[in-house]
Amino acid sequence: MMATVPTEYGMVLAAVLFCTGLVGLLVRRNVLFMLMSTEIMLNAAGLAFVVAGSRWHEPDGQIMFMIIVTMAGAEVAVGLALIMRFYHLFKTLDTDAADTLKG
Amino acid sequence: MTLTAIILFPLLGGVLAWAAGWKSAASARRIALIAAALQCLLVAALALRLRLAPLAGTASPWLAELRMPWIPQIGASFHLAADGLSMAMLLLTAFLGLVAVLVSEGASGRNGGGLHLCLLSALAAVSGVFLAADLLLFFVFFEAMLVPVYFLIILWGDLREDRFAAALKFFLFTQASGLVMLVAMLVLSFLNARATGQLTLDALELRGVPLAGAVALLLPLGFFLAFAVKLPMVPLHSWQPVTYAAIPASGGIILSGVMAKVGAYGLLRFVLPLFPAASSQLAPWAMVLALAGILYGAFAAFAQTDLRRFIAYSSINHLGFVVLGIFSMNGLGQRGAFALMVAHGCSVAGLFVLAGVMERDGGSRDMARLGGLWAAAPRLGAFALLLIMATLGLPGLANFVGEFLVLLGTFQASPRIAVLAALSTGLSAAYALRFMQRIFFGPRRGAEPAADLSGRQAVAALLLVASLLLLGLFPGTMLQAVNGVLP
Amino acid sequence: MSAYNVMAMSPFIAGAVAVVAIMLGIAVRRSHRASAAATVAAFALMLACIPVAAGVAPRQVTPLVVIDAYALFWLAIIFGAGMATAILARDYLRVRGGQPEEFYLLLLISCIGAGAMVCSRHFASFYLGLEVMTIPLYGMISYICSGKRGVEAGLKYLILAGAASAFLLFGAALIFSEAGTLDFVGMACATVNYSGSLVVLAGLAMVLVGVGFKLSLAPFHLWTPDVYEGAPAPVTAFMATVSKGAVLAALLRYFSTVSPDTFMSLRTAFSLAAAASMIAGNLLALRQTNVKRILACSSIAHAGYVAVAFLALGDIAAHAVAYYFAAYFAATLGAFGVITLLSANGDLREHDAMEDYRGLFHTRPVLAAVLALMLLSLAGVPLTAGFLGKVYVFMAGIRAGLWWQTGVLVFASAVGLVYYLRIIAVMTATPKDGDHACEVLLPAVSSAAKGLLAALTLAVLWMGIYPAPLLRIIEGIHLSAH
Amino acid sequence: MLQLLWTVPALPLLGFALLALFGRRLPRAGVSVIGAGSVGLSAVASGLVAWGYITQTVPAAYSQCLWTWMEVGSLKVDMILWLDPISLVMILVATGVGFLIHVYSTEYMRDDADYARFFAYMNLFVGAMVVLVLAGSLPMLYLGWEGVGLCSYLLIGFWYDNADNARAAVKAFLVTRIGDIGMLIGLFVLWFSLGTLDIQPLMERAQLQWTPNSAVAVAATALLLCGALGKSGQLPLQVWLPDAMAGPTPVSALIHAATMVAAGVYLLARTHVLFDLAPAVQCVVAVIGAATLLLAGTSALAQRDIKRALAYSTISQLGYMFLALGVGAWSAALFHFMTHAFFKALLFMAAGAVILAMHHEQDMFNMGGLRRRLPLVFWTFLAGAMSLAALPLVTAGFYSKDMILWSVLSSPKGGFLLWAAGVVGAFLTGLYSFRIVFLVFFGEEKGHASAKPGPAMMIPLVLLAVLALGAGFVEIPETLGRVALFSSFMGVHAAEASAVLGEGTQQVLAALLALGGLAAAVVLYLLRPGIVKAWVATPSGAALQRLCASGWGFDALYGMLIIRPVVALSSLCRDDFMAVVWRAVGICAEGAAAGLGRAQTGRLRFYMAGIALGAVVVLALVVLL
Repeated sequence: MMATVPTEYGMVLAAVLFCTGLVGLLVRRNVLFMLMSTEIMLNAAGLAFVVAGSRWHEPDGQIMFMIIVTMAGAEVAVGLALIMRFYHLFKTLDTDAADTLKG
Repeated sequence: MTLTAIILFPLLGGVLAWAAGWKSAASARRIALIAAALQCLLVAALALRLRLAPLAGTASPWLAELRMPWIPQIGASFHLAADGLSMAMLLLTAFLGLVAVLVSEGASGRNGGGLHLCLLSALAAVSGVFLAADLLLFFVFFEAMLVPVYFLIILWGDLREDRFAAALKFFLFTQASGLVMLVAMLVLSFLNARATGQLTLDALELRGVPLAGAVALLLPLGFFLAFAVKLPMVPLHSWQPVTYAAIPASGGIILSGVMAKVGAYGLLRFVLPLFPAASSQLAPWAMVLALAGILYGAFAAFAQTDLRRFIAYSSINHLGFVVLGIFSMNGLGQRGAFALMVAHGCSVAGLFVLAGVMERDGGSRDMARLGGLWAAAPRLGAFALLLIMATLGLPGLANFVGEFLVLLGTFQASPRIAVLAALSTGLSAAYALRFMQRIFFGPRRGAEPAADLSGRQAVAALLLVASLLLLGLFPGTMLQAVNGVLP
Repeated sequence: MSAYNVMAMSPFIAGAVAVVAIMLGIAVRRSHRASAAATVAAFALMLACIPVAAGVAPRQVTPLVVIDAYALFWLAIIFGAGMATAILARDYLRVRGGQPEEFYLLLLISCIGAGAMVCSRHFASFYLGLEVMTIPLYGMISYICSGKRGVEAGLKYLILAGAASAFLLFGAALIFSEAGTLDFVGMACATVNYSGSLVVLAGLAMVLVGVGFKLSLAPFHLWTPDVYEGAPAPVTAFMATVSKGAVLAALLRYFSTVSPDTFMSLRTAFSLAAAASMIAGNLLALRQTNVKRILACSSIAHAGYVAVAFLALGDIAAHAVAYYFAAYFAATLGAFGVITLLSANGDLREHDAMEDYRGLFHTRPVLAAVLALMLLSLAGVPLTAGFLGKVYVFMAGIRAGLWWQTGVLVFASAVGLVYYLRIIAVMTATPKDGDHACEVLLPAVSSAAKGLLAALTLAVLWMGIYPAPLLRIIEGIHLSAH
Repeated sequence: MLQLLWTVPALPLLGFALLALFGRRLPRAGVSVIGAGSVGLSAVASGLVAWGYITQTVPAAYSQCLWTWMEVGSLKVDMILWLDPISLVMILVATGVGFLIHVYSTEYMRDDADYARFFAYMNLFVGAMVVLVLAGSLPMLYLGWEGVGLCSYLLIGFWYDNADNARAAVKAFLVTRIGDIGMLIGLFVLWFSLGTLDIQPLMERAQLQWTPNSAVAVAATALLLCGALGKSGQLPLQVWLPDAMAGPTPVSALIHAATMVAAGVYLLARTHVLFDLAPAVQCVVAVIGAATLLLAGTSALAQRDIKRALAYSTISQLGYMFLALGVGAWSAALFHFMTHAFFKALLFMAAGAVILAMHHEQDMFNMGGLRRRLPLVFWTFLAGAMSLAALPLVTAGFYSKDMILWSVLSSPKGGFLLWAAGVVGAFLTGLYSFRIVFLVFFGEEKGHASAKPGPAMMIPLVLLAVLALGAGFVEIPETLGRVALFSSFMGVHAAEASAVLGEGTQQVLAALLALGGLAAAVVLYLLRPGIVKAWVATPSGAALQRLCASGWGFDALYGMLIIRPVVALSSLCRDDFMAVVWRAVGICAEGAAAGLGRAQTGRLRFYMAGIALGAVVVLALVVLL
């Protein structure tokens, strides 16, 4: 079924998603949104794998996607825990406020 | 094995002194003194033995050698070897090491054991430098010298100086230029491996590697840079005045008396034999640079009011002559350079002994605040007078032999430079006499130390005076030592 | 699954079993001492399994993993570093209370992840290893969650590492879309065959971004000082060593089959990044007043140095990188070890400000001497491991004709000297009067930590003075055999 | 006897070593014995050697090789002593007069705190001088050469607590050093031209290999001349000698009579073969000698300080010797050197006796009428002054000066103008020597002279007075009955001469001018002192007097031309301007570090932006390249 979608289309979509995530990281200050942006980037990469895999009729792409999702999930789990801690300590979700480490 | 012992023995003595230093600084010093004296005897005995019985096979240029595998993977071997040049330098090292320990400050104050450990390990490293016949081994010792000196400066340096900055500058200049040399060494080895298929860093085996193009010039320049910094040559000298100002006098004896000579030794031992063609190509430039250093050092020394900085610039002045002699590319000049290395080692060590005495008990070393010291310290005055006369190249003292031969050799290579360099000896007389006049003559100003040479210092002074006179009047043995090494 | 495969994988199996066992143990009874001891034992076991695996090496286990001399060498130093971290962490965590036991689980898992990376011959296993190494790191960085610094550092690292992973993955996906395989050899062949393809080039560039982040190559280095400073000292040690080394080792394997002459543009980009890291890292460190930040900056620079060796590619690069990292591991662990031990005292503060080191030569001469030695090794002074590391890098650079990169290396090394010596100078300065407070708080160092520091000191000196035996092992490594 | 030659330099040097090492612990008597005794023994040894030399069956130069100093390839420098008539005369004078001066010093320096140091230096001085004159090779000569320079430095600055003395000492050393450098370069030229530095082979080879006035001959001799000019205080390096009066008076006597200043004359005499091959340089020597003798003669007229006046007279007399050397009459120069050594030592020591009696007063205008107070000193001084003024027939100075003047006139290298300068100088000499005599010993008594000097001072004075008057009879010109002991000893035979004036005529002229000087002095300083005072009061007279008093302003000139630029250059180097480059590197690094540090904002988004930017750059690089 995927074969009907040209590879380029999928790749462009993935790239657009990736850039969305990247821009989100750059413009959002809320740490939650930043976490979500990284998730978008990871998923964009996953999409790219699926598209590439479909081009070669290889299952590898889809396997990679599953690994990515799993790992992203793990990351989000740790990330959310850290964000809770972060909010507890800084009383805000604004990452710009967290610059005790600098220079 | 004796060669290894020459390196390890001072180190062992240093460690023992350091251990003893935990209990009492005086016993640390005693142990260090014994070690330094024994080292002198050891080297002297070896020198005598080698003179009596050179190595059987005449094919080898070495009088004695030791070769063991070290890091075959990069072609480095543990190759120690001694010829006349290195034996002479070893003798100088051991002798000045003894002088340094004799006048060391370690009997009082902050952990004297450590000071002696630093002094003696510096000696060990310098001895290694003079014995190494493998480029990497040479480099290891060359850089390893820095560490004890660095600690000498920061731990026992002059509190009135910014000794951290000085130590840093010293380390930085030497290490940076050393790295350039290291790269040059490795490139040379690589080119040799490409040409002959044999991976080696042995100094002898790397002679005659075919070089062409930019590399033929850049490689010797890389070596030259490191040695020029070590000497130091103008304009790479700016580490030296501050370092000389900050280092404890005993360390200064080793730094100025021996380590500076490593630069000249390196030029003679490596740059000239490894890159004969490029050396003669570079020689005129090096001579001009040396001349610039001679003049710059003389003028700067003339204007100094600080005792230590005076020593520094006068050394720059003298080592310019050494470089001049080396790059005159003839036997006369190079032998002169060698003689001057030894002589300057003794005379500058004497100046550091002098500085140590002057600064004892917080004495001032600002010449503007000193004067008429002769009345209070005639022995010191006489000692200083002799050193000053050696500095200005009075015949009969060791420095003259060197300067005379250097100028003679330079005259052969380039009369114009020789004339200018000879004229500069007028300047060296000017600054030397000014030094004498400001410190020892004229009315007293009140900042002078009250004490004359103490027992140990007097012994050290006598040793130096005797060596300057002996080498000045009977330089034959010294000059013969390098027959066969220099053209 | 043949017995040989089991033997080949035995270090991992041992590690995995140990993780489960320790987790169960914690569930039964919490004991910091027991967990730490079990972890050290686990690392010892894993190290002991390496000769077992070496007996069957080289061996490819599934398309994902290969166990060969190269991998085993890296496994050894990674597990060694993990063991050192565990020993240090025990002293560090002991005084801080809380629930320190799980830290060791994270550490073990992270090490297994790193190990998986160096053994990987397939992108899937590489990525899996990378994430298994990285995710526990988030937890380790923020393990001391009572302070702002740890959490801030952890969160910064998490977000940025996530983004970097995304770059890496997207790049891999682009290459995959042209190559059709995720096998390293296949990918490498494809990248050579399609070297004109923009998609492949873009993919490689994005991989470079991801890897650059992990290696903290400039300009992807900005996070490094912050995170290194915020993390507990043993974790910083771990990050500076294992997470860098493993990534570079894996990358080297990936490029092992690629001739250095292809991808000139990529090489140029990587060279520029290396040069920028060397310069930026060293310059940044000049003005720092925090020892951990200084070491962070120095790790940026060291990444640059080793990148020069990496650029030589092939066996030369493998040997240079392996030796360099062995030396760098020892020195870095030693340096952070001293910081850790100094921080392991009652005031629960990280002793990482320059002022904390004033007069250390007088108050703690041995610790100061060890730190000085490690710093000199990092600076590449002869008779220490770091010197020969540098020689190796130079040799690699020279053999590969990387002239200007070598030139920058020389220059940067010289600059680097400044800040190492500054720390040493501060340690020798006379302590200010009235600084008795710090003497009261001087930590009691556990004998394990003492032994560790002694071992590291010996290792640094041994590798600097007589490295031939180690080099024999390293020269036995051949990357391109498969 | 000749084998004793080595003891001649060795004895004073041994004395020096003993005094330097143990002098402070010895009693004064011991110091005197060692100090004067070593030189005395050396004088005895010289006498024995001279005896041995003269009684040789075949008169031949004698050489004694002590050891090889330096040997590099074909360069072989020996420590070799060379005895021939020239060096024999020199060692006799140096040790003999030196011994008298030492004896004199035992009393003169009696009360000085640094008695031992004084004698140590003096011994070294004599030793170095003997090494200089006995040297068989030029480097060894240079060793002695610099040795006397060192001793002059030490002795001029003997009373070091006065900064002026130390300054004069430094000046003496530096000015002569400038000449020495020329000489050193001359050695290089000789070595590369002739391949040896031993003096005798050098002469032989030069005669074979050099063509007269060839470039190398001119260069080598001109450079040697530099050294001689410096040591002998000739134009333009004469400036140090008047200032050298800062030392104790016996030192001045030693410098002016027996040692230091003779070195230049000796060098030129010793290498006269080379100079004969470079007539152009000889001409320069003669002109310099003439100019110096006039310049110094006029300067001597304007001095107030008795020792300065004598110093200028030394410069002037050395000018005569150079004049003689310039015309090739080196034996005449040596003869004059010998007589000059006697009368100048005498004059200085007598002046010293005066100074001591006047409590270290040196200004002649504060003296006067001492004839009665110090009769013996007066008579000896008068003998010296007469000899200096070359009063005809009865003084040694007459015969030696006459020999010079006749050589100048008769030699083809000389000429009437040079001779005229010489006789004008003779007039000046008469004038200034008796000016001193009249100012010091005649007129009204000023100040208070203390007790008379003792025998240790007086015996040398008397001995020297006898020599100053009588030593000339060893060489009497033909017109007066021909005695040629000196020149025949030197191995020089009078050549047939032709001149515009006959020998007798020129003798009469010269004698008349010397007497004229005496007469003028009688008028100006004894009978009508008002004339000079009135003339000095006029502006032009005052200016001229100032000019003469300052030695024709050479100090100021050199201060402007040499010292100021050197000091300016050195103060430029003082703060090591080359280090600025490195400081700039440091500042650049710091600046770059600060700039990079600004990127460490601590903000997550900023870091992400860095990564994104880096990614864009890398992508652009990879894709575009």
